[in-house]
Amino acid sequence: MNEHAPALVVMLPIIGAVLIMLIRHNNLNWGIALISGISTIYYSIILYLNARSIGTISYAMGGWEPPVGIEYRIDEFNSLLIALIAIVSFLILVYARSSLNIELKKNKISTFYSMYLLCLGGLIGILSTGDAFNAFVFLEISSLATYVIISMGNDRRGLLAAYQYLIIGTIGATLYVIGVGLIFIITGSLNLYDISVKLGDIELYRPLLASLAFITVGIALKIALFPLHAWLPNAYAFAPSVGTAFLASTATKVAIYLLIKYLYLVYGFDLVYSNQIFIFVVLSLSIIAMFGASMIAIFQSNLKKLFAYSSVAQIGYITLGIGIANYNGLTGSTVHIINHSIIKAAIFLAIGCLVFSSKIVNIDQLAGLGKRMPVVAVCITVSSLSLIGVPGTVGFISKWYLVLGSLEQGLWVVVFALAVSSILALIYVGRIIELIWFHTPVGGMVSPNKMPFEMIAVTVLMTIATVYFGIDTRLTGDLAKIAVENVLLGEQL
Amino acid sequence: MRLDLLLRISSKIFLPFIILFAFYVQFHGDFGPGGGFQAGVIFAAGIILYTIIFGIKKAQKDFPETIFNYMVPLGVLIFTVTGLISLSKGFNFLDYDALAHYPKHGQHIGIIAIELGVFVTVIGSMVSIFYAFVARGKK
Amino acid sequence: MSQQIIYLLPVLIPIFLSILIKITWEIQSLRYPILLSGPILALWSVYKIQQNSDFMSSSINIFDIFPNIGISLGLEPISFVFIIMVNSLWLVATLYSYGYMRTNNEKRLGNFFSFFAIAIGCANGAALSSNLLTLFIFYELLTVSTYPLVTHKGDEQSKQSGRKYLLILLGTSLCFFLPAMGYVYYLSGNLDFVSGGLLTTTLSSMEVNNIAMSILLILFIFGISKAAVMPFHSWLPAAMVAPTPVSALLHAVAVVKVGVFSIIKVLVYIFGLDILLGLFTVDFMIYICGFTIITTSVIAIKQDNLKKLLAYSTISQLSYVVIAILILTPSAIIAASMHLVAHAVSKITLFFAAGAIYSSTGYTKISEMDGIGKNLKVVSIAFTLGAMSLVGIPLLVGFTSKWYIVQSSVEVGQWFILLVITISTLLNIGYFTPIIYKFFFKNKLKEISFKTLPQDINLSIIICCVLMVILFMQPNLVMEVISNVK
Amino acid sequence: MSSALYNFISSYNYYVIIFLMISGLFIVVSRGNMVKKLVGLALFQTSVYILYISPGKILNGTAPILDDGYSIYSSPFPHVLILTAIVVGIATLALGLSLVIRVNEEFGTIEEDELFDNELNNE
Amino acid sequence: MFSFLIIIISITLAISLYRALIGPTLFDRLLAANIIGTTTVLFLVMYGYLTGRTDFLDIAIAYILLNLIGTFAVLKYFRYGTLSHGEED
Amino acid sequence: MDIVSSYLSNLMLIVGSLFLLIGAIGLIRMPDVFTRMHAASIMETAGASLIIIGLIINTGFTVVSLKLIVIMLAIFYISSVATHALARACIHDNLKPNAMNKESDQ
Amino acid sequence: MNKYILFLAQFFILFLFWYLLSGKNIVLLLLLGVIISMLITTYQQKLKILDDESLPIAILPRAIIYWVWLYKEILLSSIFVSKLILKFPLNVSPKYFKIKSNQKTAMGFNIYANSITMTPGTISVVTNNAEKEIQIHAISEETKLGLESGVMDEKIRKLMCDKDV
Amino acid sequence: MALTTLGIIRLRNLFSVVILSTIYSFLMATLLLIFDAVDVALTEAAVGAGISTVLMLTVLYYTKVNEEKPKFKSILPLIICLTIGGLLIYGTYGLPPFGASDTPIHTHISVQYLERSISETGVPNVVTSVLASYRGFDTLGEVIVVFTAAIGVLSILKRDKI
Ligand code: NA
Ligand code: NA
Repeated sequence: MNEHAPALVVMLPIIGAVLIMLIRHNNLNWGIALISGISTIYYSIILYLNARSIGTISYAMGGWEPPVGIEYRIDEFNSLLIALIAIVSFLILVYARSSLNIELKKNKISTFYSMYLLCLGGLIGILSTGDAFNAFVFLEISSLATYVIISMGNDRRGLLAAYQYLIIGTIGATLYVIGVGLIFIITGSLNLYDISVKLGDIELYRPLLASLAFITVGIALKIALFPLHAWLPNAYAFAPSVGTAFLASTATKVAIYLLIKYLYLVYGFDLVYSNQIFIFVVLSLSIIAMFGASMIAIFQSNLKKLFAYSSVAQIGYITLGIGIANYNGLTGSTVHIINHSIIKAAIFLAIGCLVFSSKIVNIDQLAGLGKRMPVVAVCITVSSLSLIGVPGTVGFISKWYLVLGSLEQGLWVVVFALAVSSILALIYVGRIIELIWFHTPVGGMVSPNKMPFEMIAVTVLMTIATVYFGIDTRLTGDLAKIAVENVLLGEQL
Repeated sequence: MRLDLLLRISSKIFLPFIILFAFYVQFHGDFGPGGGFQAGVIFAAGIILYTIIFGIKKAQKDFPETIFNYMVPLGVLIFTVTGLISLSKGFNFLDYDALAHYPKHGQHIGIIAIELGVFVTVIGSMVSIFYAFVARGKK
Repeated sequence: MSQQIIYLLPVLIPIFLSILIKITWEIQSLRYPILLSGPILALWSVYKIQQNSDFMSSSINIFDIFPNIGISLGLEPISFVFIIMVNSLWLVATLYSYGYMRTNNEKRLGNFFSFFAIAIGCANGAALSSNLLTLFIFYELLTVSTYPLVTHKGDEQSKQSGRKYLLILLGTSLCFFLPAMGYVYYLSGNLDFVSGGLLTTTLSSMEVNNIAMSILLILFIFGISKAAVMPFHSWLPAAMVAPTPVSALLHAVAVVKVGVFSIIKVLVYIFGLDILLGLFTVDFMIYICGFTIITTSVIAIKQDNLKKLLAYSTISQLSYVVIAILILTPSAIIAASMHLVAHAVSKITLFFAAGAIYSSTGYTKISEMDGIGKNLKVVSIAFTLGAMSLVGIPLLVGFTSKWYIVQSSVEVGQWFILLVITISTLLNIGYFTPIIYKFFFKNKLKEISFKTLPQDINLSIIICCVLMVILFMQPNLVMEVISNVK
Repeated sequence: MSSALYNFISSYNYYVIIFLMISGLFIVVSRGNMVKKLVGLALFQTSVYILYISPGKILNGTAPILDDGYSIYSSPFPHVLILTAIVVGIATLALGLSLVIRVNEEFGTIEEDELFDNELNNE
Repeated sequence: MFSFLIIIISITLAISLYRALIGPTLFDRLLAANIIGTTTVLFLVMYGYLTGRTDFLDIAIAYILLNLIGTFAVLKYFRYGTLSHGEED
Repeated sequence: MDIVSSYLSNLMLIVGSLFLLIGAIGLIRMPDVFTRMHAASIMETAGASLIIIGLIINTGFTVVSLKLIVIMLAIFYISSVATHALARACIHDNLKPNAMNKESDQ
Repeated sequence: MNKYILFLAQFFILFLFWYLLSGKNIVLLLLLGVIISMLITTYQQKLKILDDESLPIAILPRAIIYWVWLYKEILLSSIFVSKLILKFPLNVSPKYFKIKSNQKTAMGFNIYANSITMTPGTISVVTNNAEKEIQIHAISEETKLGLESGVMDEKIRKLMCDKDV
Repeated sequence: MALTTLGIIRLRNLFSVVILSTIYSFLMATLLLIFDAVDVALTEAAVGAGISTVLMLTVLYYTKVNEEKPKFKSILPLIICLTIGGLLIYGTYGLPPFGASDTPIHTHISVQYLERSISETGVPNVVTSVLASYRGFDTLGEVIVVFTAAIGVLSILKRDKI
């Protein structure tokens, strides 16, 4: 079955979701989800190894040859991300069971798992598809699942957040479709590879640029790039913790990948970056994101919201690398996609532990956490430090590549922007650390629930990962480099 | 009361034709406009009409909700299993050539199968959604 | 044992020790042996490394973080001096702080000592680092690991100070140090410490862009804000809220000295003296440092809080070292290293004394300390010796280093430095004399009961005084080693 | 006659699309009522349908159902895509409306101005 | 001939649409909606004849059925203010 | 015969479309909902049926014409039900037809 | 009415409809048509929504005659209303009145009301089966008189085979 | 249609909005028919006039029927929309005219579908064959979307056990 891994890796989570809804058994759903997760990981790793050894894999859905049928194109870059997402989401799944029992009503748990797997399948579909419209379909699958996940929390404001995201997400998807439509009118094809070949000799420059703009804006809405980020904080704040961890660590990353794919593989480096305005816009928006979102984060009192704004800022880092657009910058972006995924998973899982044990949602409730729940406190501390980019954590690695990239381009402004935004991050993280370790708990403490082993274990594992990959970058950094070299900059180098 | 009666009679007359039309659209998708999705929507519209006219209670008694709830994943399953069968025969996912000896024949079977899957899911979804909307009730 | 492990020992031993402390803290009888075993083992491991290597030729790559740069450790003369100094003083400080913390009933002793150990581990790592990245990483980790020590008391003021501490130290290093490091990598494709200077050796004279280099120098000196050069110095007085042993070890020895040490290493092994000679920013930085020295000394005169005074004094002394490096002659480098050691020993004595006074009387303000010399004889005498050493009175180590600095500045003809040193010496006298006068020649304001100090405090203070004298007698202990720098 | 009709449509082809798109989007962005927003969203999506399908039309072509009598067929490709898009649209609409019902239940209003002022901004 | 008819039908559509837009009461709009439904069906039939494809008739039937459902739903709604009303209620 | 039937069908189509048009005009000109309903009634019954009968004559008797008849009947029926229900709903909604006011004036 | 006849009739009508729609003589499709028509009819009976109201077979033959007459009426009154619409100074004087019907059966009454509505110029607004009373909105005096003459009522009574009272 | 849209913008009464949107759907379907998109027209009619209307009516049963006046002036939204419109006008400039037959859409892949449908799948309705076979995976995605929406709505709205 290994040669069918491209199809399986998308279909396994979805089959899992369908089975969960078909069986609807409260004890089996977690098991089914885990089995789907494990098998997805298995095939994603096989995919990655194949992509490494063979190069780009093209898989024709339905057996119809590519421009006619739908093609799945797996290269070293997206297979890497698929594996990452599969693994992270599996770990979160392991963690999910106890957390959900606390945070969700009993009868919604099956649905949650189902939605989770659907979202996962959708994201993997976006990553692996080589077809513009198929990407839209899977984008919508994952989005719809996301809306449901967000609306599931016990906080009634989750409904508003879900609605808000639904509106914005749909606008984004529609803009994306408009962009694809323009391309479709010009080229008559939807296969991304085919399009990129055909765009080479297109004289219709204006529709091309317009489609670029639409696709970029559409995806940017999904990414929550700074002026378009309004939905994200609420969505993250009011979703169930497991959902937040999953979304924060995967969803935006996939959208960013899609954007990168369009910029580098479809439109091509030359077209995109011959356009100075585009670079300027991307860079300045990224910088504004890094500053603005961090500034807002400093004044947040809701813990999840704070880290949500921090996510917006971190997304700024990733797009910054896209704007820097050289080898190191892109490596920085790619590495940060991976790293931020790990960091945010760790943080939100830790927050999930807090919610589980003592219903902590606000920052001031963190006071004296270091004494009450030392393990979780350490996890939050370490992963927050990683957000700042303290050396020895993954955050530093990304920052390093970004700094190098911008130095190569002579973008000193960007270098300083990076530095200053780190300071802003330092401010909000410092606040949290101080509260955790140096404050005494205020008022009567809720008697904490006993933490189940797997929750703690996964959280700790993620935290260790943030440190481990900050020290040993063979896995993340080198793979990212290879991906960038072989896939994105294939023609340029 | 009188309006109700009029609507009820009309619905009784039209309902079978709506359902029949849905099946027609389903099975003639190969030759004319239509296919699983359209058929499913029309079928669901028929059920919805029934609900509107005869009330949610009677509708849920006559067309039990559970059935539709189970139809939702079932259709997806039909679709997926069709794809997996081709996988198991060594063909690519959703390659219907695998389903029969002659590719063209296989394609035909495959198309019918997945149209059926679409049909089932769409009916299930639309009716489930409508039931959920209507049965929610005001607080 | 494999090479890598040996080189990692000075880092691993303290960290392991910190875990051990955490675990075994409840067992009273084991405390002292464990606490003291740390410094001793660390010194032993440094000795092992010294056995294994000849200076400056061997560095060991532990693992790569980025392609061909990673964590790599090695021992060269300056770091040898530095690491020996840190660990010996750690030993002394352990003695002292155990007594101090007991006397003052500080809570969470276990935490205190384990973070203390981690901080030392980071300092050792920074000392041994043989490329810029490693240095940077340990530098940052040192900041993070000392933060809990600064806020150890846990009251509002500590938190405020902790905030300032983190913000300035991490902020400057991310804002200036990191970009500067990136730029070095961008220029040379490498970050190793090379004798003669990385940039000097890799760039041909054509490629050297003076303006870029000048900016780079400023970035480094401001980025390494642990050296507390003037705009970024305010974290140091703020950090004085910490318990005195912390101030003593970290803010006289480990943290600030890592800063100065990093500057030395960057200037010597990254730039190389040749490149620096042509830069206009060197003069600029000299003026900044001179300004720092004078200003902080003036501020110190006004201080009433003894520890604050010592903190400002520290800032000015650190700038001595930086200014000495910026003379940019080999002899100046030796002088700088010498002063680094001298100031460490002297300042730790002063802090110990200040802490001892606090332990015994509860006084923190100078204005309260009239006439305590009659009761706290050992302490007061030690304070006097330390102060004299800093002022630069012969028979004490401070004289030696100041002498060498003056000598090398005269060699080059840097009259400005000479002027600064003269003025600041006068100012030093200005702020130490009144204190000593108060100690011995004034009458007590009110009668209070003096707590008797535990023996370990007295012992450690005496050891420090002895060290000051020994180093004056035998400056070659340091000079010999450092003169190996090529 | 018929060609006159075609010409009329032909010149306004994209402008109609653009107008619909803008007005749909305008409703979404400017109106506070949640139901109306969803209607606007639907309009916005619908305009995309024409964007795709109108270029697929060939003059004198006929629907892409193969038959003996015809030789020119309009392109079936956009039709397939738009079928999918419609399905996605109705799915989104259903989900959105269900959220609206719940929001109304929980908060007693479906005017965004009130909701967001009261709920999301004041923590 | 057919195209002439189609144009007439289009005009009719436009007029009904006008009524739907300005209709002072809801019921005017409803009436217009209903008319538009019917007219559209006629339009379809005509268009089918114009292009010579009979598939359009199927769609016309579909339109009729859907129009019926829509109208019924709205009417029922007006009658009871809800769609969930049954005999027992 | 052919000519006759084609003329007949054309006539019916034209008359039917005229009815449609007139109904539409009525839809605009009539003063209140009820009177507009009458106009609509013309469109839906006379107009639609004439057009469809015209088409049936045009094609002759085939499956298509049967379909057309079905369509016609459906339109008739639905139009009647809808109009009635609408009128009824109007009355329920306390929307008085103009006729009532006039009677009360007299 | 007999259950089985109803069943067969409904089945036949449905199948006819299917064949009408399909127009293809493919065995498989015809078979499908039979099965589906069967299913629908069966289910209809199960739900008890198959009865005289939904399928008035009995009156079918006479109904055709009635329809032809009704169609003629519709055309005539259409022309009348059209004139009314096109008159230049718009002069409508709508009437709103009640009318009594002589129908015996509920079905006849319904047909009557429907026929009134179907004819342009008159709309049955509110019907009352118990009182056999219909409130009617007429567009003008003439249409009102046309109704009050009671011709239509009579025709429907014939259609329903009501005996004269 | 454009007029309908304007009406929808202007009207405050949500009923009217729903009715107008139904009308809009019918007209849209007709337009699609003119563009030869038979299947799409059928779908749009079924969805727009059937399902959407009914669902919206149900929602209106729960909520208030009249919209309130927007508090803010609609200048910013207008700017956003005009920007996008401008971008579109910019983008559609120079696209092939309506009804042309030599555009990439027709010459590239559609031709293949039209030519191969009968011989490879035996289905005369090319839309069906493309939907079900050539781009069957998209359709699978579409079904999954419907599945997701249904499950989602159920989880959002159902009170008892699912
Ligand atoms: Na189809
Ligand atoms: Na009438």
